[in-house]
Amino acid sequence: MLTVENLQKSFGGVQATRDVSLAFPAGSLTAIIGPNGAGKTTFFNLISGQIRPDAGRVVFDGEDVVGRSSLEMVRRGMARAFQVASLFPSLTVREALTAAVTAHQRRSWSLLARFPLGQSRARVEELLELLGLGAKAELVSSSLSHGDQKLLDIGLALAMDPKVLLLDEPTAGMGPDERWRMIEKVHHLWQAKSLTMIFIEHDMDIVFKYAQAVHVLKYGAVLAQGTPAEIRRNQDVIDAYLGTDHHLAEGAA
Amino acid sequence: MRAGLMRDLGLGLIGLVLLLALPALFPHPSLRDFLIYVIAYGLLAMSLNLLVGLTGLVSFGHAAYFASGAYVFGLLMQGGAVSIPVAMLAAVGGTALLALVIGAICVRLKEIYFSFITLAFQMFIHSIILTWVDLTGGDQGLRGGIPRPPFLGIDLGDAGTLYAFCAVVFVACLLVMRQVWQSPFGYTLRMIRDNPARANFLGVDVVRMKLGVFVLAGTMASVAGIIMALFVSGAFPEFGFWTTSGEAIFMIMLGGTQVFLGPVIGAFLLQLLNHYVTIWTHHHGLVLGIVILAIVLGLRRGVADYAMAWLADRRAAAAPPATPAKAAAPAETKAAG
Amino acid sequence: MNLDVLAGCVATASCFVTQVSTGLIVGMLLFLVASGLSLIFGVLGVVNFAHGVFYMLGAYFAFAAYEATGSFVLALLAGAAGAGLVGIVFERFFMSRVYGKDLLMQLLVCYAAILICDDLVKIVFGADYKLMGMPEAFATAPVEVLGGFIPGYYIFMVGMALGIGAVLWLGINRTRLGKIIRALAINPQMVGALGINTRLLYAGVFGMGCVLAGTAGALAAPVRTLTPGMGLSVLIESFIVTVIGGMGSIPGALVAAILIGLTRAFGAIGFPLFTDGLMFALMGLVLILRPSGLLGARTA
Amino acid sequence: MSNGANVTGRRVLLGGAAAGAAMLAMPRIAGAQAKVIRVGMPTILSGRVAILGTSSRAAVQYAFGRINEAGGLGGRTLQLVERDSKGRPDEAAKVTRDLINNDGCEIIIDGEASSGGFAVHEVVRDLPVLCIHTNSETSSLTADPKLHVKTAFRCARQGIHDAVAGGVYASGISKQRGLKRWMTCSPDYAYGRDNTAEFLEFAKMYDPAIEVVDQVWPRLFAPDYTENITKALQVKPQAMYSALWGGDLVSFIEQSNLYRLFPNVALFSSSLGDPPVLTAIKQLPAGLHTAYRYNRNYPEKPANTAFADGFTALAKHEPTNWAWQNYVAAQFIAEALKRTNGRTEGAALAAELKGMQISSGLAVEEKLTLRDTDHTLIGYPTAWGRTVPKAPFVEDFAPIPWSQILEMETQWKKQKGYA
Amino acid sequence: MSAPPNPGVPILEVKGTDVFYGASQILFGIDLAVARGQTMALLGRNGAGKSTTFKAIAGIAPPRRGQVLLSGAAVSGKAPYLVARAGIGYVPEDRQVFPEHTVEDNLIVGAKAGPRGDRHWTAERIYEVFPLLAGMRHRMAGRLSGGEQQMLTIARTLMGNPDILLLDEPSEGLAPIIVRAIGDLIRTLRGMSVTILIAEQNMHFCLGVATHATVIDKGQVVYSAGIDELRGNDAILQRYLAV
Repeated sequence: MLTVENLQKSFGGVQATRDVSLAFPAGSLTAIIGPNGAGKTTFFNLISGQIRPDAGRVVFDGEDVVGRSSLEMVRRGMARAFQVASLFPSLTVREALTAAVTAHQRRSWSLLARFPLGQSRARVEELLELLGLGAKAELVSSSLSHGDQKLLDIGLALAMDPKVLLLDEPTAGMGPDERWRMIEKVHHLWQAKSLTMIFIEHDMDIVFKYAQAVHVLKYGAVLAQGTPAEIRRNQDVIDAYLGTDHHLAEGAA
Repeated sequence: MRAGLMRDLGLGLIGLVLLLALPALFPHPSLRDFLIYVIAYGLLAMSLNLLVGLTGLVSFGHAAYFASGAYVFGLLMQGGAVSIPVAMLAAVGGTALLALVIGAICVRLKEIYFSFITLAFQMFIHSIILTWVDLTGGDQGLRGGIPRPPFLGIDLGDAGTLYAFCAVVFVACLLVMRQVWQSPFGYTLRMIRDNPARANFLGVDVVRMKLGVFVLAGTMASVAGIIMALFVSGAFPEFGFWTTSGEAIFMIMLGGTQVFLGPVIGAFLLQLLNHYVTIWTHHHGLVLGIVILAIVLGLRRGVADYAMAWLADRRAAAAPPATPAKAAAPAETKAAG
Repeated sequence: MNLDVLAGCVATASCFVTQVSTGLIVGMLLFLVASGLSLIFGVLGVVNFAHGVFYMLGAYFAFAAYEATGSFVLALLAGAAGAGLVGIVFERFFMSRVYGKDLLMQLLVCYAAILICDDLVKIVFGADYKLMGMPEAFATAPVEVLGGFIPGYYIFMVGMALGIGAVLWLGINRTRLGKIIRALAINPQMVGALGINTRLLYAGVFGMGCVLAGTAGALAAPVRTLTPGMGLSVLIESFIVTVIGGMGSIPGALVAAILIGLTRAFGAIGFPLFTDGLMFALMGLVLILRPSGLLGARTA
Repeated sequence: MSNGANVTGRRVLLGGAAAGAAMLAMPRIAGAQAKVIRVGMPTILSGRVAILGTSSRAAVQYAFGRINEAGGLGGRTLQLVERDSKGRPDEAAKVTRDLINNDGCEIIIDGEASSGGFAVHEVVRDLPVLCIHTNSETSSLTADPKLHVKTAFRCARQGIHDAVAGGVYASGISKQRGLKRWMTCSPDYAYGRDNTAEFLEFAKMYDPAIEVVDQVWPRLFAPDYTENITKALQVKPQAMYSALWGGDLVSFIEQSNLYRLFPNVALFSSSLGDPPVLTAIKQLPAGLHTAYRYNRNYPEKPANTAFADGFTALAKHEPTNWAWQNYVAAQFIAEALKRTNGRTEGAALAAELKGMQISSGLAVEEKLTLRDTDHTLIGYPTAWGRTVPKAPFVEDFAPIPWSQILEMETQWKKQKGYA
Repeated sequence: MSAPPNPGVPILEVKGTDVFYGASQILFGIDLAVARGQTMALLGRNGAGKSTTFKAIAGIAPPRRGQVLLSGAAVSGKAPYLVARAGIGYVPEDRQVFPEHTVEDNLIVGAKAGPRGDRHWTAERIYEVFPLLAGMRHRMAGRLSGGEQQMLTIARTLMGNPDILLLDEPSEGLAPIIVRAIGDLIRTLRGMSVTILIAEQNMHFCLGVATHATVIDKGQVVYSAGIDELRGNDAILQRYLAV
């Protein structure tokens, strides 16, 4: 579904991404881990068209998409959710989802019709149910709880009917219980929509439990890639990231 | 939503009837003059609020399109070749073109830089009006009055007819803007206002949408300019000066940016204030300044927004603790903890 | 357009010297006003649309002090200090209440300040034209440099402005207070957590910005007419300077002010009909090509 | 401070209950027999040119006060209601309508500058009360028959008269002193450009040797003129004409002084001879040429001196150019009312004012005339004089004969297609 | 460190503190005491109220009820900068260095005399204790790695000669190997008898550096003891810290 080849990017002389080549098969669930400043979010920005790589190829759905704008990437089916939920604070949950669906249906320019459009309704109901936000549909986005905000952020991305969904730290800033509930939900969405999903995550318990594959970045380069079990045993990863005293390295989860 | 449309049309009709009835009930020319002023500046403020309140684009240069409407219309009428409706259409169309060209450059900039460049273009247009004396009459404006030849049996030379015409145009423009406000287009603009980057990631072409509303707001402002030109029978460079933009901004802040009719309320209040303050004192700057401070620092938002928030609070207080309050708590906990 | 004349002027020492000095004279007062505007924006993140008021107040305070004492030094001090004090009061009681609110709120508070101050000046000093008068010390013939002429007062004025600019630059980059102020611009909460009174600092920086504008007004008082509302045209020009130089950048303000000054000085020679248009065109161009200005750090 | 503010019983306000408070005024006591005749004045009372409005207002107040003290007009008194237009023409139009429709003003003294004057002119076309423009110098306002309004008059200097007078005077000096190389420095707006072009036209007509070597156009209300002054240093003209006025002119002169410009360049200024400008300049160079704007010693008549003293007592400063124009307008209005026996209809007053002559201390000879053909003032002082550093600041007024001015004006009108 | 006025009194005491954000109450009568020389860990899940407790102490979220005492004197109700001057060195989460200042300038901005006029932390002394920073003194702070920035923020606050150091989530978002280096640093400071209060979610990190621990949950203190005692208390660890 998505492959990147020899991706390069530097900002003012600092190499943020060095020669990254990775593959994400259709329907896979992949985690990207790495220490802070490893270039994980930059990697998302590069493949979603927000910034243009200096060199390299991004092949999405069989086509080289380097240099395409983020707008075009969304329209081709690559959606993303953000580390800090990126919402429309003054819109209600329903309004936000409806507006997103309307945008996806290319009806944003409808000046003569009234909002909401009839053809968006079924899709919005479906999304509300999928997210479990039905009871909170009329609440203003900014008044949602942190978890629900993250969920709505993902819901907005899902409204794009994406082929590939990028999630930047879906459990960031949550307590342990909430984290598990969240990742369960994400996992459920992945199964229900048979998406290709890529997520950045710091919580190794979650990564090792849910990801099918794990890619480790360090200083903008790929340090390791493999199954969770392989990564857990990888000495490079332990040295650079996990550390020997990490309880996970000892297999206690 | 058919129902919403019908309701708005109905309310528009009632508003129009009221506007037409007022001068008939109180047949005094100064009331009519006053209302035409409110109509022209209210329309200008409403059109600006499409940018400020709906899209989050703070334009400092909106008066440029007000002036463009007035001048194009006035010049065409003084040329004597076309009728009033044709000149109006041409003025609106010409202004749309102008807004398209300027907007194409401006909407790419963000926040304060957008404000500055709109201001710069306005100063540029103002200086063109001042220096192109042969066409515009320079600082003295379009001299000699704007003829108002009758068309379709309507004689705008008659003050009552002129007022009725302005009221009809006003209500029609309000209905157009209401439709924009309630359309999918309008809701997409709200997305852009709240979070343009996110809107972009949801497949919204932010730059083109902004340009679209910029042109729309420009055309609506030009209608306001035409009304003003018809009324004062002239066009003046001050129409395109930054102070006119500043007044429009003050009107929307005074009335409120989030309630649809807020800017009209603001225009009404400001005209009322101006009217009485200039009568009772020659230190109207002092008085107006103090009023502005009282509103900005006291209410902290426009009166219509304030009233809406107050009503919402009362309703919330009357009802048993609603879900939003409960839902808000964890969010704040997180933000804080 | 008259490029031959322009080329001729650049090639002649006397014309070149006079016009370069003209550029500095025009530019340096603008720089003082614009650097205050930039300082306030850079540290407090607000645009002081009322900045012209402090220029006006500086001029009127200087005028009043000069009338009362006949001392030019006292007049300068009164202009600078008076504008600074009013600035601090304005910041504490009004501006500080709209920090972090939307731009329009700040705009309106400033608009109110302009209306009120213009009216107060009219009430106190009258609507007629005032001029402070040239101090005796400067009532000399212009100095001749390579055949060009530069009035003594303008040499003093440019020197003052450059000196103030240098002190400002050193103060911000070399002193601990300057480092704290730069930190305040980036992260005020953190600065507060380190035991520094940020509110006092905000008021101080705002006041400092107003002192710069007031100094410019006081320096202008002997050669420019004082009227209520005189701040407006200076405000617009210093805005252009700030935008070209980069909002928040004081070196940017210097570069842009000199650029504008020279554009006007040589524009008057080469493009006499389009000198003002050149200024707007320059600003438009900068906004389109580099919205954060020539030396601005923040990206648009 | 505000006279119009203290009127009692002037208006009653009703908040409209329906569409959010409607504004409404009780019909005034109209008609010819009201005790007070109210005269409305839209003018500029705020901003950079507030002195225009304050001195215009003071002049009318002074004139009305004297008339009322002397028993009024057949028992009726005159009352001024002034309103600030803030220098905005649309606002001028609005307050004018309001003064007529709402405040019961039956006569308008238009104290606006040119742009506002045209706006008020159009209002008067709609609402035909008597209107006297007192501050607009733009010739076309009354000279262009297309703009003619039956009830509108101008009681102010006119640009074309000034231009002829200036041309006659300047050419005399230029011939005598051999001033061939001229430069101009005027504000970049319609008045500045028209005024300068007209001056040059007549100066060159009378002295064809005059050559304009350069023209600079600083912005109106520019704070600084240094680049224009140093440009003059490069161009080295023998003479300079400037249509700068008010505070701009004060700045320009003082800044030029720093460069010692005027010992080498003969300045001809259209507006320097106005007392507030002359008194504001701290170092007024001697020998600058200026058109008469106002002077307590010229015309040398007791009535003029009395006006100067009376005005100064009220306004706390010397009369301005705007002051005498408004004072004269008030006198014309009083005379017309006398002749109509207090009838205030625009047409009736206009019929009297057409061609009216009054004796005045401001007349260069005996009488001032409101010419019937184009409703404009003639016979006022059009002299030029030279500055001296101390009061009275301008001396040696050289009058330019009105016959010469009128002859040239007629030619100019033909050329413009006005006659 | 010069001795505080009343050696018997804890350096920091939080007494019955309630904190509200708007209408919602976050802290319910928090009681906390840190004695001189202790390294106290404030443990709890996300949202338990750790950061809010810190903000209450630092004066950023003033308590509606209760008191914060520093060496027996109330500091609650004072503005944050006055609290800092009284001797509380608050290091907020997220490593808030001044990115466009050099390392040394960051330290200079933080420099101030302690509450009793003492200035025993100088830049030179900092470089001795933080040798990593010494080599970077002219580097822009924004160019440092996350771990280096965390060290700089601690050093910067030490430059203010506080009586007690408050570290909010010093390990958050750092790679495990960097976390260990931060732990070493805290142990070094402990060895210099600097009093420290650390808020952490990372139990393992705290168990390694703290001498005492207080556990809070839902805005209330639920447990307080020496660190070894906590280590042995599986019930508490399971129930409140989800280990």
